[in-house]
Amino acid sequence: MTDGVIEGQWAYVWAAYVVTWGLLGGYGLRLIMGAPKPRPPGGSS
Amino acid sequence: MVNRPEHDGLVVRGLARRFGPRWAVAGVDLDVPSGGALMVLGANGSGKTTLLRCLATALAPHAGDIWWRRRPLWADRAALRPDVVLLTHATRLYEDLSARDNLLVWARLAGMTGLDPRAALDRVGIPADRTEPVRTFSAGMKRRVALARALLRTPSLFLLDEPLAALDPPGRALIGEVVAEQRARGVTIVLASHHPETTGPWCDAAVRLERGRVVWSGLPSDATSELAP
Amino acid sequence: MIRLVQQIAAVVWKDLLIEWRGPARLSGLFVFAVAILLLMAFAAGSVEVMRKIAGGTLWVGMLLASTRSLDQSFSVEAEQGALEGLVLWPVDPLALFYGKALANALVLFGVGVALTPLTIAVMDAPIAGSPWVYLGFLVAGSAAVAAPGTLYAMITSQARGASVLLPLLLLPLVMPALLAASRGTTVLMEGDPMDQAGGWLGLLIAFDLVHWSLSGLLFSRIVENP
Amino acid sequence: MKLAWEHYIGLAGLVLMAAGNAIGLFWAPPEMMMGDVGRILYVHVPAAWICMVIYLVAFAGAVASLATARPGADALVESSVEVGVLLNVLLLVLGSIFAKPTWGVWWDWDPRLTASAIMCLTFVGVMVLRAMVDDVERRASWSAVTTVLAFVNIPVTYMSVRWWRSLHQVQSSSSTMSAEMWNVLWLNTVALLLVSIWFVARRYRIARDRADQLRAPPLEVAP
Repeated sequence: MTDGVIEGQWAYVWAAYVVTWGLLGGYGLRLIMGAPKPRPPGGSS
Repeated sequence: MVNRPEHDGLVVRGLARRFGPRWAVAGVDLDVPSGGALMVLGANGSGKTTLLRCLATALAPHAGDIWWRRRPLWADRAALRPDVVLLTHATRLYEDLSARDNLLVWARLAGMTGLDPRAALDRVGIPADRTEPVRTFSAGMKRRVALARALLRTPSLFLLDEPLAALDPPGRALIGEVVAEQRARGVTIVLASHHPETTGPWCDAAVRLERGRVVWSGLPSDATSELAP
Repeated sequence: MIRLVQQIAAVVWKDLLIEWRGPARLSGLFVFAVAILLLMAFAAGSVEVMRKIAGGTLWVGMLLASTRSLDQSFSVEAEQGALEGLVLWPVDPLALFYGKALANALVLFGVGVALTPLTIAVMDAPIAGSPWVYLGFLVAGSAAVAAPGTLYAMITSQARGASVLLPLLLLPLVMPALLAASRGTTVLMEGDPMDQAGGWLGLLIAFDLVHWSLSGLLFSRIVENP
Repeated sequence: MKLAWEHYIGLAGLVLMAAGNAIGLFWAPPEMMMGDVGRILYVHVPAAWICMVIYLVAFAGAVASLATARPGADALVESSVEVGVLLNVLLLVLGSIFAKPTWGVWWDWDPRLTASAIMCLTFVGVMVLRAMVDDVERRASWSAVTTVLAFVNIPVTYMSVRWWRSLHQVQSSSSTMSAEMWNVLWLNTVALLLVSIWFVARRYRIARDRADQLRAPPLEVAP
């Protein structure tokens, strides 16, 4: 399946994995820090 | 869980209600015999309004029990609500409707059809032919309309939260008449007030609230002299 | 049961009376929807595009108008604390919900009926299919917005930022109904060559059934402050 | 110091996810039709599945909250809605990244993609509502109601969008997978599930702490 390969398709694959780890890792770090501000902006309570 | 109520009036035991991090009513015991009238005194924020709203089943208690006629008030609220009427600061009127339309709307919601609002409005001194919306009325007039609406019902427990507020002297006299009339009919009354000298004579017992608790109870006549601010 | 129906009727009558007496409420809604209609017509440019988007425009106008009317429907209750008064009067919470939802649906239906000839004229999109099915779409579509709308308007009228919160909650929820209603009316305007209108109407009615039953239950569960 | 139970699950999830991702990136064979781009599926599909699982947890918590009014159920709603939205956002971003090389566009009106975007908006609405209400009891019952409706609406939304698309052209994204690929997919799904359990559990504890601060302490008996 090498001839149908889209040029630079690994870039998309890497982007997907980096986004996954970035998003999940970022959220995990906030939880570990213990004081996350996960609520969307517009109000505090 | 608690023992049965001792009498068939209003029995309150350990009543508590919180708002967020604060207990507005923090363990109140009350006994109002059937046909009696209780005056509740206390500064702003002492818990009078919350107490009355709990008695009216507007708020669920977070602790404690209330019985009315030996029935648990909150648990049986669907059946008991027609017997309880609360007159609040908020008029609960529809501001875009006239006084007459307001009475018609509320009467119909209570299942009364063919009511003539004229008599009810005459009773509180509002001309029945006024067609402008309640929005244009003064605060005192709105309260009179609210009183007229309360009088459409025949409750057995009548709760009045600062009934004198915004009323002129004839209006205050009217409240006195209404209370006397209701008492003559055997209606039990709980009345929150800032004016013990005026409302005291209408009642036969008084309590004073402070930070959600009863700090004093006695005769209304003693309240006037002892607790005037 | 009879008592429930009587109370529902009383609530509908009350809401419509307030809507009628209120200063320029209905006409305001209508003008609002008309403005959206005109904007979309300008944006469309050509007649072919207008015809294609006529159905969608009608429903976007209805939907945006509904967020205003639903908001008003509970701001009159909130203004002097009437909502609590109704619960204590006592009005059965179910009657309160179905009465208000019915009144809201009627108002919306009225806006839809008034908007129809204008849409046809402005967008040059006559209803080629059955006008009765079209009317069915107006009824079912108004009902689809009114049921969850009444529930959410009750909630947001007592929260901060009510006017932002209501569309934020309601619009994604009624997306399927909007899709079904606007696709259905659009194919009706095209004469329904592939016989799709019935399917879309079915979807809309299914949405109505789910939300009219569920919202009533949920409303009566939360209208009393626990 | 003794660690709370969820940390072991979270650690296991982290290890599994690192391993599963590495296998998906380097060892698994390229997908038959799409080639290496098919490797995105190893993070994309688990995100979709676990997102639905977490929303289901939110729904269960909301029903429990309405039925019992217990603070724990409300904290579960708060935590699982938030984690669900997190996975939902991840899902949408991954879907967009996947769409570009396969379909040539950043966004495609594929029924699943469209429905999950609408789903994300409804649950974000729940989060905003929570932020706007201070009273603990009201916040609990209102967010439970909106969560129930948001969840019930998912299949309705999906059906309507699918129908809408089927009347145009159907975009086929399904392709046959080898058994080897299924194994890698399952490994990554289990890993994400474990990580999400850790998220929800941690977030639940934070929600409980915050709610306790907003709720009055138990009343001492009057002297």
